[in-house]
Amino acid sequence: MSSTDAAQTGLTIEALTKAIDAVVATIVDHASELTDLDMAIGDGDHGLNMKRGFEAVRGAAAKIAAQTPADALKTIGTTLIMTVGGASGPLYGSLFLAMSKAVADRPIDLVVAAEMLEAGIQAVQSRGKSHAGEKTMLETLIPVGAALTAAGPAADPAALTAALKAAAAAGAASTVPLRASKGRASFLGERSIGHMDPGARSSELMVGAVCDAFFAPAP
Amino acid sequence: MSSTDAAQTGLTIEALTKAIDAVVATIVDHASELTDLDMAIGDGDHGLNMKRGFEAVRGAAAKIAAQTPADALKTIGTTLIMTVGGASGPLYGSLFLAMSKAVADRPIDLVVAAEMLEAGIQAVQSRGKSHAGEKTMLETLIPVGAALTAAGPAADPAALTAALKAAAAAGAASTVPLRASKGRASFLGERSIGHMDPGARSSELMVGAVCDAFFAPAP
Amino acid sequence: MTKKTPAKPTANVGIVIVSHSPDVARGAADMVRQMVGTSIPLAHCGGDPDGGLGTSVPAIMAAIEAAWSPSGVAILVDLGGAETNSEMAIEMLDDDRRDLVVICNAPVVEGAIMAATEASGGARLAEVKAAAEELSPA
Amino acid sequence: MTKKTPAKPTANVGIVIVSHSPDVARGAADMVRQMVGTSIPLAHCGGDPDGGLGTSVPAIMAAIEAAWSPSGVAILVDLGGAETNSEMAIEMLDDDRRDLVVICNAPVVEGAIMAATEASGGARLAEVKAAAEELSPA
Ligand SMILES: Nc1ncnc2c1ncn2[C@@H]1O[C@H](COP(=O)(O)OP(=O)(O)O)[C@@H](O)[C@H]1O
Ligand SMILES: Nc1ncnc2c1ncn2[C@@H]1O[C@H](COP(=O)(O)OP(=O)(O)O)[C@@H](O)[C@H]1O
Ligand SMILES: [Mg+2]
Ligand SMILES: [Mg+2]
Ligand SMILES: [Mg+2]
Ligand SMILES: [Mg+2]
Repeated sequence: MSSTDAAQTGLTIEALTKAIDAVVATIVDHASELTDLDMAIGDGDHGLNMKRGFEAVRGAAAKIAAQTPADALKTIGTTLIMTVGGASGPLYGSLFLAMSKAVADRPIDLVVAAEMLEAGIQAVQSRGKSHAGEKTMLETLIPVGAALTAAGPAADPAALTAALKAAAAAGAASTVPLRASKGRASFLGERSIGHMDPGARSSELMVGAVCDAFFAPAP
Repeated sequence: MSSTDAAQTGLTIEALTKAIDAVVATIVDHASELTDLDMAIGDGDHGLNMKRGFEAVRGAAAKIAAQTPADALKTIGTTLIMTVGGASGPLYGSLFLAMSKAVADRPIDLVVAAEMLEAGIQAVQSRGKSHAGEKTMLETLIPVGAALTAAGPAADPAALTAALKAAAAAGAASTVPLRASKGRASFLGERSIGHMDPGARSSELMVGAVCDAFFAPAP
Repeated sequence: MTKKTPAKPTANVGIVIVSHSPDVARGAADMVRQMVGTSIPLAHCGGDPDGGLGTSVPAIMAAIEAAWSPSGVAILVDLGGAETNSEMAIEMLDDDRRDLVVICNAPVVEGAIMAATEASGGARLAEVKAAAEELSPA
Repeated sequence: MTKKTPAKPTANVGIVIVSHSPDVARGAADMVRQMVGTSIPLAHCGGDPDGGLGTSVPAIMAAIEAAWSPSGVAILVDLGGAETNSEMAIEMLDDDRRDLVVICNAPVVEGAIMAATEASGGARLAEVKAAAEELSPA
């Protein structure tokens, strides 16, 4: 969607499908980076987990193409829950399920999208019994949600893309000096400091892919 | 040994070997009874554990036959420790090791035997961090030790046999109404009440076999 | 159409063991069976959907189904992801089942044995959970 | 005569996993390796001397030997018999080794992962034991 389209007709399933494809591609491309990050402070499976989950989402492409965006988000959430195999499955799965629910039969414009993301972030926090500052995916998601909310209904696509990507990158980078208090990285105590959280990085990748799919000028 | 022999020359390795054979035989004969008792309030392996342990002792018969009684007791203890595979292994093993140590190069008469048994019982208590009243083998061993000590240096063999067997039987029976507070049976809480402790029963069997081997009139 | 025999209301609580490792889950189930025989419904699962170390929501849901009891099901889990996936699996159950399934805050192996021993005595779900959670470590 | 390279005094503490179940012991070791790779000496054993559910003193002694570190070895056990047999195994070690081996009062799977994670950071034996024992259940 361009921001203009979005304000008028809302997000289409075609645009969402394009975004899904982009997310799957970036997760697959960066699987070994994510695994390496998880190897440093976790069990070294985040890349594999995400790859398995998003390849399953890709496998559901035909089903998704025939759905409304809200139902498609639900399919994504359920698919991730059923296939990821790590803590990130229910967390990202709950994010998408809550986003789906927040649509509430409205066309998805930037304002609705911001509400959806905020609802998704709430769901991650409930599912993970976690909050900002614990060195998790929330370090990326929360500032991205705030930036999207701040952008308002008629943001310029290029500026919005820049703002969201910057928020995501800063959020992921902010995990490096943090000490983990949730997830496996918390077992390391002080030694979790100095490494980027794998989930924060996967969130950054997803945000970038979605922005590019939605807002990048056609090549 | 007859009590008279014991007072004069002490326990011989021949007498001890005979006792070992008798213990092995009774444990093998009663393996399924012990297993059934352990199935009711434990994991159902006490018979198998004891059988494995005492068959290994039987396998060491040639070595034992060439040893002093003290060294033979040490061989028995070590063999049980290495082969039983359940908590009873280190417990009975420690009993025999402590009995061996308590010999202290003396001929084994009834007084020394009583000292040895008391030392063995102490070792079981240290190894098991346990004491009388917890529904374990100690319910049998402690009254048997007391009866042997009370018998004095010149007890009549038949009377002593009767006293030790009675103490063992009463001790094992006393476990039925007890609630276990050590070992697996303790997991059952109140439900451990009403069953005989398998270790108390195996101790009773061993005491009976030893008495018969040492004191029974030759057939 | 076959009719299922309605389970008696006094059925023993079921136990589900969820570990990241299929071996741990199977071995813990063996230890439980050794203690309580077939007196309780018991199921276990371990491994991510590809069989690697991890857990799987559909496998947990199937295990809950396999260990189902009208008196409820207590789940034992090892680490974070197993707990999160088990919570998710519970939420995906039908409404009338969801409230009869609890996750024990207890070690997976030791907790499974304590919970199962308690369940085999006919204890209620809350008592089974409490028995597992009372465990001083080891 | 070959000379053994003397182990450096800063070697990581070794971890031994002792379960009644060979499967639990192996699976827990897999989970440990996934977290800490080969950064610590690790050994596991499970099963009685015939391979049934139980523990074996010589197998525990061999595992301590296999996970030996000059900085010490922390043992994780599941239930009573595993603890008693491990205590016995420690007593049967040579005098100079005995004091360098401790049993953690912690759940076997979760404790092994916590202890190993701590050990992989170069922590001392007492710290490794404390890390396992700090575990709130699950
Ligand atoms: N309780 C939690 N709340 C929020 N995020 C969490 C939580 N636990 C884990 N995470 C996120 O999940 C990521 C790990 O995912 P993954 O490796 O796939 O699962 P696992 O930890 O089960 O192996 C972490 O990097 C972190 O961002
Ligand atoms: N701490 C203890 N102190 C004394 N005796 C004990 C203790 N723990 C167990 N026992 C004895 O050991 C017996 C069980 O032996 P066994 O079944 O061979 O071992 P396990 O319990 O490891 O399966 C019990 O019946 C009891 O008499
Ligand atoms: Mg991971
Ligand atoms: Mg994982
Ligand atoms: Mg037993
Ligand atoms: Mg046993």
